[in-house]
Amino acid sequence: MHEWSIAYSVVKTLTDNFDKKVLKVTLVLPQFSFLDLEILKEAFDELKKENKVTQDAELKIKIAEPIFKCRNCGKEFKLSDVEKQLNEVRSQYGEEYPLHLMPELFPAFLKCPYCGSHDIEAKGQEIYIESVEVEESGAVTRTS
Amino acid sequence: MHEWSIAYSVVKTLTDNFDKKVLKVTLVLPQFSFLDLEILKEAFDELKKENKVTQDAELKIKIAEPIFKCRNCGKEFKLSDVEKQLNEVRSQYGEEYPLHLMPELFPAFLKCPYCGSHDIEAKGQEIYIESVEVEESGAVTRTS
Amino acid sequence: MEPLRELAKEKLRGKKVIAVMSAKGGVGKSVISALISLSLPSSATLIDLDIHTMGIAKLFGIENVSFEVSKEGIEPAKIKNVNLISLAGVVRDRYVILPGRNQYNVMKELIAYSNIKTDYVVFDLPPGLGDEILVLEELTDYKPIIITTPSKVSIKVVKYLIDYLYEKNKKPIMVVNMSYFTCGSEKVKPFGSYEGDVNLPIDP
Amino acid sequence: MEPLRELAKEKLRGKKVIAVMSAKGGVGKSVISALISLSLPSSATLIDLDIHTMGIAKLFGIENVSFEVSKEGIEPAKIKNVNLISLAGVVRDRYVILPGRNQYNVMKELIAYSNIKTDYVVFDLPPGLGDEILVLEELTDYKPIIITTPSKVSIKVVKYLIDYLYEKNKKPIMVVNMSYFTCGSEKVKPFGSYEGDVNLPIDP
Ligand SMILES: Nc1ncnc2c1ncn2[C@@H]1O[C@H](COP(=O)(O)OP(=O)(O)O)[C@@H](O)[C@H]1O
Ligand SMILES: Nc1ncnc2c1ncn2[C@@H]1O[C@H](COP(=O)(O)OP(=O)(O)O)[C@@H](O)[C@H]1O
Ligand SMILES: [Mg+2]
Ligand SMILES: [Mg+2]
Ligand SMILES: [Mg+2]
Ligand SMILES: [Mg+2]
Ligand code: NI
Ligand code: NI
Ligand SMILES: [Zn+2]
Ligand SMILES: [Zn+2]
Repeated sequence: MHEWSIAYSVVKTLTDNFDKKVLKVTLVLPQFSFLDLEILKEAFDELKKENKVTQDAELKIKIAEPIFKCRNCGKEFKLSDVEKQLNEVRSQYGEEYPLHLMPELFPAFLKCPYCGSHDIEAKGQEIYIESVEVEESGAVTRTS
Repeated sequence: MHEWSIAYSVVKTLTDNFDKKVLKVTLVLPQFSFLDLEILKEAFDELKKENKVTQDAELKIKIAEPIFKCRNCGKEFKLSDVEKQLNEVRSQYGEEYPLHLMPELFPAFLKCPYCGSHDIEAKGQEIYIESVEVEESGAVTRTS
Repeated sequence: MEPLRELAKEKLRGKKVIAVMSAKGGVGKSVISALISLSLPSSATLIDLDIHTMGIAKLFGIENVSFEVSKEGIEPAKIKNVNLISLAGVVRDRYVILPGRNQYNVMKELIAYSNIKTDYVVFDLPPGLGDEILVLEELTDYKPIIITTPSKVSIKVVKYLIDYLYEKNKKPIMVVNMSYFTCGSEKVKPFGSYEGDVNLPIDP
Repeated sequence: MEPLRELAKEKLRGKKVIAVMSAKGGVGKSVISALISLSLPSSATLIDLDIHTMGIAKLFGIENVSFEVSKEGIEPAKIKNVNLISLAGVVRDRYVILPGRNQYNVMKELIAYSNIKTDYVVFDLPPGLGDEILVLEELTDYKPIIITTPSKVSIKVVKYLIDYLYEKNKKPIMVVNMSYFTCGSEKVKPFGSYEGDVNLPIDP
């Protein structure tokens, strides 16, 4: 459900930062939050109508695969290496489980598969806008 | 003076991790700690004598220039942009000043020159061994 | 561009934001933030930023209750005039060990995804001088209330926080908690003597 | 390879390491670490990992003293049998505001660069469940002493720490501080009742 909040945050960020019509926005999402992309797109298409800047914007979504690194033993691992742990958390908490809502909590719920440490990092697991295409005489791409 | 501790840590890391003779070790140091490279080299050349692995090792030093980024205003800046602040800290504390001894304290002592925030990052300002060359039939380079 | 940061700012825009803080632990920040929230003239959202102890949820006895999530975000628990937001509503009653590098973002996520409808927003901060202060100062213009006890160590530690806020041109209200307890007809001061804007007894 | 991490490990190798901890603040961790260190049978190095409050240096009244740095690192301040290491010996009496992402490395640097000569090493930890615990567990095998007060919130918070340590196969010693004070001939318990391995009065 908080997909609506994310959609709102994108619309808001676009209207605050652009005057010209946005044609396309590329949003990067963390993989292990398992956001519902249909709800997210539906929410975006609903919320974008309310102003000129976003009304014709197309939402493009990229899912960033995490590469985990353990600070204790130094080993790297992938989401598939902690899938069982993740599924346990999901079955324990249900749909709005902690890492869905707040992916940055991952070290509290996941452990290094090699040494059991919670001191793990994951690169690139923040929600961010990768690029925005606005209407100009010709179409111009802005990246931020 | 703690340059001796750093030299010791390099010798210790090499003897713990290698059996073969080390010919060359490349150490990366943070710029704003202003380590005394002469003392560091002198200490290394003294301490390396105590074992076979390191006795013929040459110490190569690289100074990593920081690129600061402010999390509040998003702007990037360089060491020269905070030179005045840095000099004030140095003159207040003298030779073994806090950022010399513990460079990771930089956000406590330096502020973003644009917005004044202490919430600043600096990439690549950790001490690490970039590469080690050991004696083999032919010389082999190991990077870690 | 960071849409979550924009969202968190938006949630606090135009609100009366109070931050109950003290670099020292155990001085009564959580108890006093709860009392302040309960005694405000209208509804208040009380946000527990102490993500390790989640003390506010424990004070209100809801440490094992999952909060609802609606289109507008995490729905606060309602106790009288207080709308309570805590990480406990997300993780329930379990330990949250967290490397320092994740703390800022967890606090930001908690604020961004909460449904904040009230005029007043009260933040209960953890001890220390870390991300909890930085995140608040980056998202909003808050009014600091500093809690201390009369103990020497606490007063000296709180001085650091005052110095820091002074640099940021913020003038805090000082509350001295656990000033005294009443033993027969005497006021006993086990932690020493210190005068603040407000002095509270032990066991209020 | 991280030579500083190796150095920090080396400094603690073969030592008897005690960690005085409690996810809750203000329960007496610093006071009790000082008392434990003073009462050990031989010299002890007491390392203050609470980098924001630097409470140990304040308890010993040396919060404004710069430590010497020798070839062997930061030289501890000596008080009776205690060799004291604190960030205060580096930064003196000033605030240390620090983003979460820097905290681990500051603690690591403090340990790595200290001259630790004694058999016993006692760590005074800050409140929370963060890098202070992770850094210690990565550098050494420590014996945990957990401090709580009898208050409900404190006991519940400390339960998180116990659960976490249990996962790591560590069995802590429990100390209940500020259990009671003596008002005339009565034992008054302002914070409630709870039995630990050791129970200490208010104002020991
Ligand atoms: N005035 C007071 N009299 C007695 N006990 C108090 C008082 N204020 C706080 N306490 C108790 O002290 C402990 C610490 O309070 P808390 O609000 O959790 O502090 P903090 O949030 O600053 O860590 C709690 O057990 C609380 O019930
Ligand atoms: N048994 C006790 N009786 C009275 N005061 C105490 C007792 N233990 C600790 N204190 C006081 O309580 C406050 C918090 O103690 P401190 O050791 O700083 O806690 P922590 O390190 O857990 O934050 C200090 O002012 C200290 O002097
Ligand atoms: Mg609290
Ligand atoms: Mg903190
Ligand atoms: Mg303490
Ligand atoms: Mg912490
Ligand atoms: Ni959701
Ligand atoms: Ni030095
Ligand atoms: Zn590992
Ligand atoms: Zn800035």
